[in-house]
Amino acid sequence: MKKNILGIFILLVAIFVITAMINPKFLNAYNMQNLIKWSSLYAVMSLGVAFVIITGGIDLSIGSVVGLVAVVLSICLKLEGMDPWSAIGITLALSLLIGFLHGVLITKAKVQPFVVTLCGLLVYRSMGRWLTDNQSIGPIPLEGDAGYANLEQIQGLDFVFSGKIAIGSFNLPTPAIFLFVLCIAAAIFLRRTIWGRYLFALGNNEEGTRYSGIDTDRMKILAYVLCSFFAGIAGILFAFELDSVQPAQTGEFYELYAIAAAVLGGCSLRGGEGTVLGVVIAAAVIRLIYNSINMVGISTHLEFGILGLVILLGVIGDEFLKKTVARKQAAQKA
Amino acid sequence: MKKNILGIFILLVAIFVITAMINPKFLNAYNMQNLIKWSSLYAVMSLGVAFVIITGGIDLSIGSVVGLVAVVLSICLKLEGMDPWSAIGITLALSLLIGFLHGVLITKAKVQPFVVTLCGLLVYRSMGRWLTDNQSIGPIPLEGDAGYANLEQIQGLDFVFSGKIAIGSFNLPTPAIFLFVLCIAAAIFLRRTIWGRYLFALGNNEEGTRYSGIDTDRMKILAYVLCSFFAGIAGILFAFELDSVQPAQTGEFYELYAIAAAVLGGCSLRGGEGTVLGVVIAAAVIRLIYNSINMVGISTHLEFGILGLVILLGVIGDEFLKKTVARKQAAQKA
Amino acid sequence: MGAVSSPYLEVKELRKSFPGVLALKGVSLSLAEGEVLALIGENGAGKSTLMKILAGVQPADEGDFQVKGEAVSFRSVNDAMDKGIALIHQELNLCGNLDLASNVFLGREPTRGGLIDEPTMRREARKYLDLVGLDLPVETIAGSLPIGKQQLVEIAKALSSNARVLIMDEPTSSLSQKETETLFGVVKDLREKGISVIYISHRLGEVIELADRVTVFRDGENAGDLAGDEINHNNMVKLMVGRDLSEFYDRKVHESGSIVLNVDQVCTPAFPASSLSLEVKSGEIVGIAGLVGAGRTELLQTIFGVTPALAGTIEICGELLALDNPRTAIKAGIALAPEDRKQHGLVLPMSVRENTSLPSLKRDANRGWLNDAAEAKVTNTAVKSMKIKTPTNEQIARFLSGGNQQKIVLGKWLAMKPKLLMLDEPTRGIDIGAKREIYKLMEKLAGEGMAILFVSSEMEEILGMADRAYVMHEGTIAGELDRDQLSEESIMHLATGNLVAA
Amino acid sequence: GGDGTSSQSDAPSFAYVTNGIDPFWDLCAAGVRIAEKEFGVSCEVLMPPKGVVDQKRMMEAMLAKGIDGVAVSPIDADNQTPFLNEVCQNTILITQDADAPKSDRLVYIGTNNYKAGRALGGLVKSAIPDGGEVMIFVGRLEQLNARQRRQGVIDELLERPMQDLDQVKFDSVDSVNLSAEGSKYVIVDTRTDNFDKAKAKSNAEDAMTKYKDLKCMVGLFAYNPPACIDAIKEANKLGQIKVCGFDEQDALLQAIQDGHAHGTISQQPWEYGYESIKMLKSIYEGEQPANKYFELPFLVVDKSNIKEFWEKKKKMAELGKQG
Ligand SMILES: Nc1ncnc2c1ncn2[C@@H]1O[C@H](COP(=O)(O)OP(=O)(O)OP(=O)(O)O)[C@@H](O)[C@H]1O
Ligand SMILES: Nc1ncnc2c1ncn2[C@@H]1O[C@H](COP(=O)(O)OP(=O)(O)OP(=O)(O)O)[C@@H](O)[C@H]1O
Ligand SMILES: [Mg+2]
Ligand SMILES: [Mg+2]
Repeated sequence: MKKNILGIFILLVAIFVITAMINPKFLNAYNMQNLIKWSSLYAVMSLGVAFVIITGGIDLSIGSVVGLVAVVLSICLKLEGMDPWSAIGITLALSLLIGFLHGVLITKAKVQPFVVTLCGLLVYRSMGRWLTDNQSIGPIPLEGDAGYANLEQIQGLDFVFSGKIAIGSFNLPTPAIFLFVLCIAAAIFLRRTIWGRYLFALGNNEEGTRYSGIDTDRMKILAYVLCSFFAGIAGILFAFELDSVQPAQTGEFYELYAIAAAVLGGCSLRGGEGTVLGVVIAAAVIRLIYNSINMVGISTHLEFGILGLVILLGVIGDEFLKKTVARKQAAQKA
Repeated sequence: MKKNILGIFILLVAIFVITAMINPKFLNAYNMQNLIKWSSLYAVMSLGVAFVIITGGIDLSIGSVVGLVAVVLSICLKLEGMDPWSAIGITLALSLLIGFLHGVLITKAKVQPFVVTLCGLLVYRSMGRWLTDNQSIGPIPLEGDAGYANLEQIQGLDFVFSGKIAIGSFNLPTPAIFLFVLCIAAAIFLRRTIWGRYLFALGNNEEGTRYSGIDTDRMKILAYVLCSFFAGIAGILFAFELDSVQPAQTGEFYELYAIAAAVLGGCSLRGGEGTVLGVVIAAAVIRLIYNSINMVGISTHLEFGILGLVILLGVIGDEFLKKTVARKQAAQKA
Repeated sequence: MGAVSSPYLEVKELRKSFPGVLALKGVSLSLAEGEVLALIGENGAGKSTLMKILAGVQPADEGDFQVKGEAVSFRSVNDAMDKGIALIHQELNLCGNLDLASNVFLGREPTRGGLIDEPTMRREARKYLDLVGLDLPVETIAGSLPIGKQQLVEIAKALSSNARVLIMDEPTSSLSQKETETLFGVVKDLREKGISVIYISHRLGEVIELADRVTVFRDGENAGDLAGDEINHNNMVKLMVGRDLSEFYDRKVHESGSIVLNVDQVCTPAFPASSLSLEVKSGEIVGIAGLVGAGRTELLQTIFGVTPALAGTIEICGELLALDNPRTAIKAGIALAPEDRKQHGLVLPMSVRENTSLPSLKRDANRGWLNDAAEAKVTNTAVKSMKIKTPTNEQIARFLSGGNQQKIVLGKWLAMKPKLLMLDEPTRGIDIGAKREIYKLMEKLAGEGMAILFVSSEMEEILGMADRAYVMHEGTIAGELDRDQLSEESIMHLATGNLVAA
Repeated sequence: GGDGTSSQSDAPSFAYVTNGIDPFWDLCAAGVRIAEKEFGVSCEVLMPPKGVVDQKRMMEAMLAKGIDGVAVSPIDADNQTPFLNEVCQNTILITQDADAPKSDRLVYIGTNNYKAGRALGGLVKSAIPDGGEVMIFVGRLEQLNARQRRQGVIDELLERPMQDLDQVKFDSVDSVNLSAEGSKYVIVDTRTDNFDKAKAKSNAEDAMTKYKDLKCMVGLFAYNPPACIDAIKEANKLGQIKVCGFDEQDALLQAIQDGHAHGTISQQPWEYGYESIKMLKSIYEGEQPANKYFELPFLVVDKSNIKEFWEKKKKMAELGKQG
């Protein structure tokens, strides 16, 4: 397991050092804050999809869930003038419901995860557009909005979800705190509770796990619920971070980032493998690549390409590293 | 196998009849021609990805391959003034090369298909943008372009790939002929040659197939090559059909349409299952849905949502149909 | 013993059908406390199906099911566990990514404060692993163990559930002699403690040694019961197949010819440090004996090109071959009926026809076009000569019994007319009737001059079939035994690493 | 919804086809709705989600329905010309927002984006009269209007002469640190985000890291200025770095009102919708447009007129909602 993290960690450090050498401004506090912030936002989603990937499933709907959650939150807060905490509650409940629906369709109606969540991708995107008539909308009410009465409270929320906390001269973005808490929770859940154990078990051998008296269907549903829930939290974080939600665009393609980060971070799409730390580091690597491209001044046309190559080489390199280590161990034994 | 096609066929007829009842203009020849044309274009891609899905793999790069092929074709024809048939040859060779690369990475470097082709999705998109500086481009040269000298020949190509052939009062779009030929070829390949048999066998049990002395790696590479090749043909067809290529947009999301059609048409993502006819009908269903939405006058914000729901219900219904038939057969035997 | 007390567990007239198959046509079975009941029957008789019902894995269609006189119907494995019933499955069901302790306690992890109590779990797991004689650390990842050791983990897992009824579905099919003996000790121990055991096996010797009573199934129905002195080889066979099967190993002495296979100083990846050499002549049946994990499968796979050799040479009929994948091996005239029939031998979701013709498709094809006539001929020949019991050639292989599946594997290779046929545990999990047919076939092929190399963990089989045998121990050939040197003692001697041949 | 064909079969039915999905187009739809009522016609508003393909298929569907006229914003005018001509043969075709000058379309209704860009440049000048570093943010530069706007800004800041809309010469997309003698301004870079708002914001953040002396951010697409404002606010540089923008997202209008942004150029999208339908109706009734180009005026919005402008926009947004 530690070999996994080693590979991706080396990659992180390498890109970091190279960028810093090319453009020293990369290292200044403001840029680091931004890097931490964006990494945290994307890492939350990646962490969520890791649960699903560990069970051997996949979730393509994450981006659309992020978009829909951000839309619903904005409608509740801005247009409906709902009590802010209830609004948060409703949006999270929505994300839980979506995850539950995925899980039920996958386990009970026996539709493949790829298909269920692909349809989810289409449907939630459509819902978001339809609910807002495709108007951009933000969570923070302006004068004249029903939610304006709650402005102070909502600004409080805004600080909670997208503020910065000064630690000496360094301003720590609050999403990092969310990520930290979710990380710890996810790590404990996966490594120290029976449910986490069951997720790994069923990802490796579903039948065998079922024969051990474990309700594998329920565990799978749990994984999808957690995934959507994390996407929901990410949706709220994005809404407050961007202060503006474009129903047709917000979150588009994010599922690919999330899955890429999970895979690069050591989750196997065959199921049964994955670590929280690896996924978080991988999410940071992806954001770092974007930041580096801007800092170094490479044409944005090449962004995607560089990202794709790094992921591919990262995965191949990781495989290679693992094999070499295994071969060395075998040689030592023999 | 026939049950599979039955379900999707019923769906096709149902949507067809309902739309025709709501808006009789739906049935007019012009609309039918368009429907056939678009269905053919998308079906070519879906057919391609079916080869890969039958082996138990997946190809997420199709859309980007379509985009890149269209870009390269346009550059060769319009800007480079290349001999038109060589240009076609180069673009097809490019698509073959891409498929070969995927296959090799998957079989030799042992990277999962999802990862390889996800990286492909990013890289080819990026290449297309970079080659054109992200400017729109079309295959047909305008005055002042180097390719203008070949204009007549290129217009001939344009007719071949996106013309219409009058059959009585009906104008049959040429892509339909391409589809027809490819369909027959694919069906014969899958059902009447040993390689087709090998694809199904390895999709069901790769190890077992290898133990029977079949070069499964080579067969897998073949599947990816065919998939990219079909995507390449689709790219040419799209370039001539639209006369315009947006490097950042052309082909975006097409992999999802293609995969959705393959799945709706009875391919199992677990591998080893699939029919040419089912896939083609499913591709037509998806285009039909889009056409119906426009003909009936439903808000375009709902397009995605309706598509998602139909795919989901289609797949569930198909599963249900298959189960019912199996149960009835069992009851008859018992 | 439990003669007077009412049965602990009783089923009557139980029925179960699968799509297209009526697996149980109304079977009955009873089990007393502290009783070891053996359940035997041919492949597909419905033994595993009934056991899965008893363990709550799948529901019955209809019928009575009582535990301690109380009617029950299990909806999940947990329901069965609550009633003290645990099943060791015929197929392995460990999670390859978890360690041994986690596997033993999967679904029943001890917790403290909501979290898994690892120290307690490891301590407890140690106890049960010791019980089945597995002295590996509890932190070992299950997937890295050979099948036999995994089977022991499964048994430890079932024991740890403190069940009142323990069902073992062919537990010894991948165990070595020594491990089997340990298991017998465990079963006898359980009986002492008043725990009931249902024991399913195709090895009648084991049944005779262990069973208090025997229930026989045939085609999803009860074929009869045997108790005490009635339990002997002949009675059981009569009930199972409905007739006598005398002369089990119908051996003749073979004329051996030229050398077909010559393996010289070959190193396999599993044991890179040791090399082995052996040879097989035409018309000869050569056995490879050894304990589980001795590297026999690995050796056959290396000869077949699945896992290429690290060093050494392999010659077929005097021709030096670079065997780096099965294709070259097949071209050279080698065939392998692999140990893992479902994973490596067959494409389960495909038909009998498609499976049988898979290796010969290319040979018979005309520039890549399928040759229907040739394919049909290959299939028909195989079905007829192998006596494959299938409704049609289009039947899906998955729905056939183990014996018939094995016959398909043999049939597809015979169509290739190999010079060397390698069989890895050719009769594992196969009923007595089919077993006998496979032995006959081996005889016939050897008689026709084919070279046959087979691996078996069943002592009887080696003794009964081999003209000559190699015994392997930890990746090396510990010794070679001629026909007249073959005995249970001599084999065990070599297999346990005692290099002094008896 | 534009289910007009069945209910009022004798009234002419038109289609208003956009170049994508964007709130801008819903504001245009408001104008369409007003015109629908005023002129007694029905009109479907179609937003192709994924570029040229969807635009083509939607227009084909409209032709199949027997539509009486189409107003379209072509995505790739030059290359789409053959298809647009095909449409012309079957129905009335006008272009709006973006033109297809080589096609047979009857008229083009649009803003002069180059002029609008120059006006935006003017806003920048008034925002930072002492000159300094300016950076441009935009979704995509493959669109002609985006390039024209960008060029307008650059030309205005570098005191270059006015160019003709048809023959604008463009500076390379990748050019950095554009400056000119006699100008106090440097256009340090242009960054694109492919319509990803998160990317737009992080682009703005990265700009502040990279260019310490940045004085003004110019956002060319609707969501760009709000993204810039957000980033500036969080870097505690409100007021230090000015923002000038395009279009009329609420967040930008709020910022103008609060003094956090300097101003914006509005194309008054509702005018697009309204004028397009008005034009289609008059052509349908046999009138010939006087000129091939109908130039729509744009509006410079800053602190002085923000209140009334925002009121109007709110009204239009309400109207533009799809049934
Ligand atoms: N899930 C299933 N679906 C369809 N048929 C099944 C299924 N499970 C078992 N069968 C069929 O039911 C019959 C009984 O099978 P079962 O596994 O109980 O036999 P068995 O007596 O355990 O044989 P063996 O000795 O080979 O293990 C067989 O014909 C088998 O093919
Ligand atoms: N590909 C491999 N890589 C590493 N070790 C392996 C590999 N295949 C097998 N082994 C190990 O090599 C040893 C020999 O295994 P093998 O399966 O050949 O034994 P066997 O005598 O055939 O036993 P069995 O009766 O279980 O088949 C085992 O310890 C096994 O775990
Ligand atoms: Mg069984
Ligand atoms: Mg073996």
